[in-house]
Amino acid sequence: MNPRGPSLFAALKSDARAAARTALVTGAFAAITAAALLAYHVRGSAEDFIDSAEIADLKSALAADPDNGALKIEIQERDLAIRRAYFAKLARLDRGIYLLLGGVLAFVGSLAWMAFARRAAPKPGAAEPTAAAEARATLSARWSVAALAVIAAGLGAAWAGRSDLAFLDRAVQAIEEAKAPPVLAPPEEIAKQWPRFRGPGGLGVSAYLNVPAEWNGASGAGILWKTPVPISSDNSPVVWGDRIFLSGATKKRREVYCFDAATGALLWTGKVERVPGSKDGPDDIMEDTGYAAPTVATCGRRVYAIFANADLAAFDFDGRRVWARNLGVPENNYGYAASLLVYRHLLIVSYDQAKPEDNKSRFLAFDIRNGKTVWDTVRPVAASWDTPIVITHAGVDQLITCSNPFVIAYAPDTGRELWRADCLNDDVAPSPVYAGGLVLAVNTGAQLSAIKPDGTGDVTKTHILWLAEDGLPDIASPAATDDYVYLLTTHGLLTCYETKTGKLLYEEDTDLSFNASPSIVGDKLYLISTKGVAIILRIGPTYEELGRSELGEGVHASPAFQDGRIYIRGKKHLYCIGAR
Amino acid sequence: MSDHETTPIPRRGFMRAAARAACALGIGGGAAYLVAPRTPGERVWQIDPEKCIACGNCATYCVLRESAVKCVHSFAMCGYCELCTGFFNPSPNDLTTAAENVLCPTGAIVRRFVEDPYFEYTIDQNLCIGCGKCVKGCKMFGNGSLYLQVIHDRCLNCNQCSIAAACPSEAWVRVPAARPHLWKKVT
Amino acid sequence: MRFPIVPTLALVAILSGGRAAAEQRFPPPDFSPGYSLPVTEAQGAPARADARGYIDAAVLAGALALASYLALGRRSRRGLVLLGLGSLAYFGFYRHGCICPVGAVQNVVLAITDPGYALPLTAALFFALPLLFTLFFGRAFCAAVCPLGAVQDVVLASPVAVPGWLARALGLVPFVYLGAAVLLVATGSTFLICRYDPFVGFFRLSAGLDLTIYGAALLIIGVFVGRPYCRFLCPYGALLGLVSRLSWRRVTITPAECVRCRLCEDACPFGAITTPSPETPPARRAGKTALAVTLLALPLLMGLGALAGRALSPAFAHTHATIRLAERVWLEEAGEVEGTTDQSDAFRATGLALDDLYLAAGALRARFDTGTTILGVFAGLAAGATLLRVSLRRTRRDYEADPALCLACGRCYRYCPVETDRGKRHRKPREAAP
Amino acid sequence: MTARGAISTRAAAGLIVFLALVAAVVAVALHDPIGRRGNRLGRDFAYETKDLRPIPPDLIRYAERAAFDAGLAVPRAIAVDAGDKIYVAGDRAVVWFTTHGAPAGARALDGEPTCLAVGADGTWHVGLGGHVEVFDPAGARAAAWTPHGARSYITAIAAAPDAIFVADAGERLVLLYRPDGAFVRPIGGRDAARAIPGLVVPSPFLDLAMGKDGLLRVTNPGRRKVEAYSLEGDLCFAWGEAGAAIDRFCGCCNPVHLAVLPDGALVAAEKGLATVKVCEPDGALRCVVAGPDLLGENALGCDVAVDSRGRIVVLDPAAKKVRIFEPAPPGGSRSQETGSAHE
Repeated sequence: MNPRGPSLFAALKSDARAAARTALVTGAFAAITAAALLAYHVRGSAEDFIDSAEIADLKSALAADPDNGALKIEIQERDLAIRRAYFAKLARLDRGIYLLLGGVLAFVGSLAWMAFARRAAPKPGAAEPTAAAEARATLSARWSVAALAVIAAGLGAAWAGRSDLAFLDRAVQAIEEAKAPPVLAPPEEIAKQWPRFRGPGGLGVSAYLNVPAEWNGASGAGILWKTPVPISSDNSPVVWGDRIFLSGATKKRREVYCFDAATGALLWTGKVERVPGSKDGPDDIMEDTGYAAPTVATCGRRVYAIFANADLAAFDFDGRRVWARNLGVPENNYGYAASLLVYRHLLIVSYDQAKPEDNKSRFLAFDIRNGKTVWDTVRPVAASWDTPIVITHAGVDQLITCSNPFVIAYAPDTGRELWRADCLNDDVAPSPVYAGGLVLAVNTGAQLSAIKPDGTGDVTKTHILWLAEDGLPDIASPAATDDYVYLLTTHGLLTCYETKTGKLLYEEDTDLSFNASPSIVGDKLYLISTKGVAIILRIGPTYEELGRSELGEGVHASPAFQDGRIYIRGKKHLYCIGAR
Repeated sequence: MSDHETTPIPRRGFMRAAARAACALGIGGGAAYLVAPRTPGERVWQIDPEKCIACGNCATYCVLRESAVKCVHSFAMCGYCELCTGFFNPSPNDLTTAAENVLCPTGAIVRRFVEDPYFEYTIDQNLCIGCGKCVKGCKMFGNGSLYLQVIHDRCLNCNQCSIAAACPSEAWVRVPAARPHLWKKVT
Repeated sequence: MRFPIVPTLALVAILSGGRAAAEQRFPPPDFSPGYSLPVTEAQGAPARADARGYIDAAVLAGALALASYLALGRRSRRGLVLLGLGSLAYFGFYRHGCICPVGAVQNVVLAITDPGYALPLTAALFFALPLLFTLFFGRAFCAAVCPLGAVQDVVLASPVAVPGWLARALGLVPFVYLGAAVLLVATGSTFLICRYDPFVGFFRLSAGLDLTIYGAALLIIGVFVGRPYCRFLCPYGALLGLVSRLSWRRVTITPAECVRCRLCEDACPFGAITTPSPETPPARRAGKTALAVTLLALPLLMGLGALAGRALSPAFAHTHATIRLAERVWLEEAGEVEGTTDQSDAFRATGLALDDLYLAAGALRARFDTGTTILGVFAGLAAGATLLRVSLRRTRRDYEADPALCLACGRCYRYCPVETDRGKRHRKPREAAP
Repeated sequence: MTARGAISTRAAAGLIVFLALVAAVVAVALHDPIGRRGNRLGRDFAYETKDLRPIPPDLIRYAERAAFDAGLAVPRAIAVDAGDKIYVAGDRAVVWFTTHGAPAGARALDGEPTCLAVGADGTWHVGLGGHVEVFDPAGARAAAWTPHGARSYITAIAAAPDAIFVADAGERLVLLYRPDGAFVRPIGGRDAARAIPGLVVPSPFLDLAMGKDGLLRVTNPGRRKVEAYSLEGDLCFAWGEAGAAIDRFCGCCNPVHLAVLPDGALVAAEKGLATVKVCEPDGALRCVVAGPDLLGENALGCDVAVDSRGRIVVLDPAAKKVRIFEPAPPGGSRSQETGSAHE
């Protein structure tokens, strides 16, 4: 051994400057290698296999131009080039990583060398530990634990604030709700509200007698408030407690609105969008029908809406969507228009479509809790635009439906047919009514039929008490008391029959045009024209006009009557008529 | 705790020894208990081909730069199609092995003529990165004879497979190491 | 767990697999003689779990024994450094840092909570061996066997002391991390420790960019702060710290009687050297009051922790795939999001009922509610215990290594004049020549 | 080192540690272990069939008029009898429905059915894997034929008054039997002398139907063709080309099911991008019944049958439904003429 070796080595070993320079050089090498690798990693990824959009583009170009030989060759060349670049890159990455590893090792080694060369002789600390210092340390340790807890709490709060499981509450709640008996409003409560098209029974009869008979839209007299409705549609207001519900739709947007009965303020807008299976449209719809002709319905806890594209949705009273489904656009040449109705825990939907022989018309009942189908009955009828009613005759609930060519009664809880009468024709838009123990069904193509609803099977020949053929309406539904039946045509002809016999009592041409159905308030009949002129008549055997009021805005929807108030949907606004 | 000086040291030492013994028994016994009573043997990660949706995560979420998941081919299930939808684009320009017709982005599938009208397709495992593109093509139109499997001489068998954590269809399962593959079987 | 729906999935797969089975029975083409079906690629490739695992366990046991001997018997810092480099090379770069004892904690928890999971012997040994060695010889595992520790020890070039109070507080983090990791395994969510292992990507030379930055950042911190992962994050270190308090033998700074020269005071980069008690003790009364207050506050802390943990339950629950899937599907069904994901598509393809998914998620949430509450109580307990330790006073006459904090790295040996003296006497003549 | 030097070293260390800490926190926050960001593979790695799915709307000249649940876990085959009753085989049973889809009866089988044919006289022929069983119109088992070969796998049967054609996908042959079960001859085997290239059947889908012109139509899925054979087994002509265009057969092995309309046109069903289309007897595309937008993407293939009124009855194995299609004006299913009373 060279005797000078060890001493040179020892000298070098404690040469701090040499160590520092080595550390500098090796550190710089490692840093540059790392930076180059990183840059290579970031920049190179565009040429990577991992991002090969170029080839995909070329391939789709070739699909459009399958005989382009140049394109084929270009694809082959690009493919080869990308592949070569990829493997070259992998090789370079491999080399680079080992270079980096070596550099880092050398750097760490020289750092250790430097630390060794610079090591100072151990020195005792400045001062002996004292009790005061120890107490200070104890205190600051406590505070630091507290500070850490505060920081952790802050971070935790920020984290927790970003995620909640509200969806799970609602999902599990819905499952449990579907298992538990449904929560339903009592019938006497329903009778006080206006939960569907034409009120509690669908008959257009007000439960209150104290409703205003005079107002003026131009002066604002008798108008409590008016509020704009975002999307104009022809469905009618529905009222439960202090909430008023409407819907509105265009070809692409479908919305449910909730207004405050006290002020008219729009409380919330429920958007019906992204329903599984839903499509916008349909295209070929009649403008007069629009995309939201059906009136919404409520059970007192939720509100249900259906639109022309057969999107069916349920919202709770706070505007949260509970469920939604799409039934598939029905074959309906004017556009879907039948309103919804809630019977106990069932939401009953008229899904009539096409022609009778197509066998495509159906009635469906959905569980209001989760939108699952409870029953589904196929009907031998055509498309229809009227809204069914549920009557209780002799203690039996019957769902009365009208469509060319049959009036059919079903058991509303099962969808089982009870009876049918062949007395309709063509397009049926007026809804049936029930008065004096008779079901009254009418449309222009046929006649007004008074049917005793206590038969079974085909009752056409046995249970039709009388027929009448004058003043048959095409849109507006009839209004009837136990004594009088009123028919109102679009062109303003009002016809009055005696309910028990079908005897024609009078015909009066009002010279107005009507879409809204007539309504009954005590002994008064309310008619509202498409121009917004309301005629109030005395119900009786002769035409006796009590007054006229003008809203100053067109009206196609039927009014809703509540305690001292009438809610009318104009073409653009929702009006509340009543005394302050 | 300034009773240090009056307490005989042995008492503290004895308590420590007892605690230590208890601890040792706890750790050793616990581990032994967990290992002993149910020894179905070692487990390794594998893909259930019936659940796999060939989403492509296997190619990128493996801790290895080149994934341990690769395509395998069950020849007994293969139709030996002339127009293999696992090999060719969905609408190939021509039935040749030129790049513009071939589905596999890494060119890992080898097509070989056997006899009219049959062609054999084998996977070059050095090139396959486990993206599952051919798996989709084969499953959609064909017999599903191409599918993804963990290749166990590559798999590190991590504690929790990082692809499994990113698998959208819960297709990753632990299987006995003695039978580490979930082959689609011909019975 | 993730797994209540798994048996159902399997059932559905069996029920709906009829057509697939028919396809599989279908005969392959009738080739001319001479062609035989090739063997499916990788058919021959065996799983490489078994033997390797046992070798690893044997190497681990050997390394632990050697480390204990080097730290306690030989008292050789140099030996520990070399062993650490060896462990880094073997367990780290050669075996890619997997399986490691830090992660094995999770396997053990999974084996306890999931009856369908069999704990591999290797994982059991990796979990138990370091604990047992620590129980008898202190944290020799941390000193020179753990590759995560070794890589940090290598970069520690310019140690800066972390103030004691800060180290105390940060020392709580590993316990919370451990608790969270146990919770996430017990609920079947994920292996948190493995997912956020900072250095395993380096060992495999294939980390993603994010984890590379994370690991590099820890190493840069580690140049100045001794072993930041081991001291302020490592959940297994928290366990080892607890166990090492009971250790039979452990590192002593001086091999013989301490002469209280105070030279070793700054020797430890991990703040593990405790100073002797001051000559004049502080007022005993104040100390006792503080102790009593802390004891009384302990239940309060645990209660607060429980509340905080409960509040974090939804956030923790989102780590679980089933909860995330249920949320996604629910949002899709409710129309609150556009389109579908691979996850929701795959779920729908199974044909399982939505309600079952929601109920499974609901059951999981209940587990998370309980689990996070327990985690909160545990965190409160850990904080209280730290405060108690701060308040407890014990008379120390010498400079000692805190058994919980000492990583047995042997750096302090060089500072002790007693050691140097003894070393000179024991050193071989050839080395002593110059 | 001076005190100031020590302080500045500490400050520098503190700064570096702080910056590294921030980087670490950001990196951890960005880490995505659960696959939220998807596979991050380029476009060339995506298997895209979106471009192949759309069908020109004016080609769709059928509309779905009804659909009902088959009530089977794995429905496999469908047939319509002379009285338009609809039969569905699957789940080791045959179930039948009225022409409107009301359940009308069921009969259990000894094995898993693979195909089904109901002849004009009401006799059923059911393929049960390797062999055929014959049932009288009342559903009583009349005969069980022995398998033709060891690998026989029956995927289709067509009953003519004096001949029963059996598609044996396993043997890759069509087998001609007399109604009493006597084997007459194989059809479709490779025969260079008669210029028959042979049936290529990569998967258990081989269908046949008796054309109105007296020629037997057989699918040759591996060659993406439909072949017409005489009863003597001569290949008269073949048509069909591979390709994604709507008038071609897409994928590796299509078409998979055939039926014949009353006017002689062929209904062909494809798997993969599930499509049902109507072709003239010579192969020209007449129109499309339903495409993948309606039937989905699946490798199962929809069995088809035609009733006496020309309605096309499709068995959708993914939805487990029977779907009934009727001719409709192109572009949609809306009926155009209705009453006119509405304003």
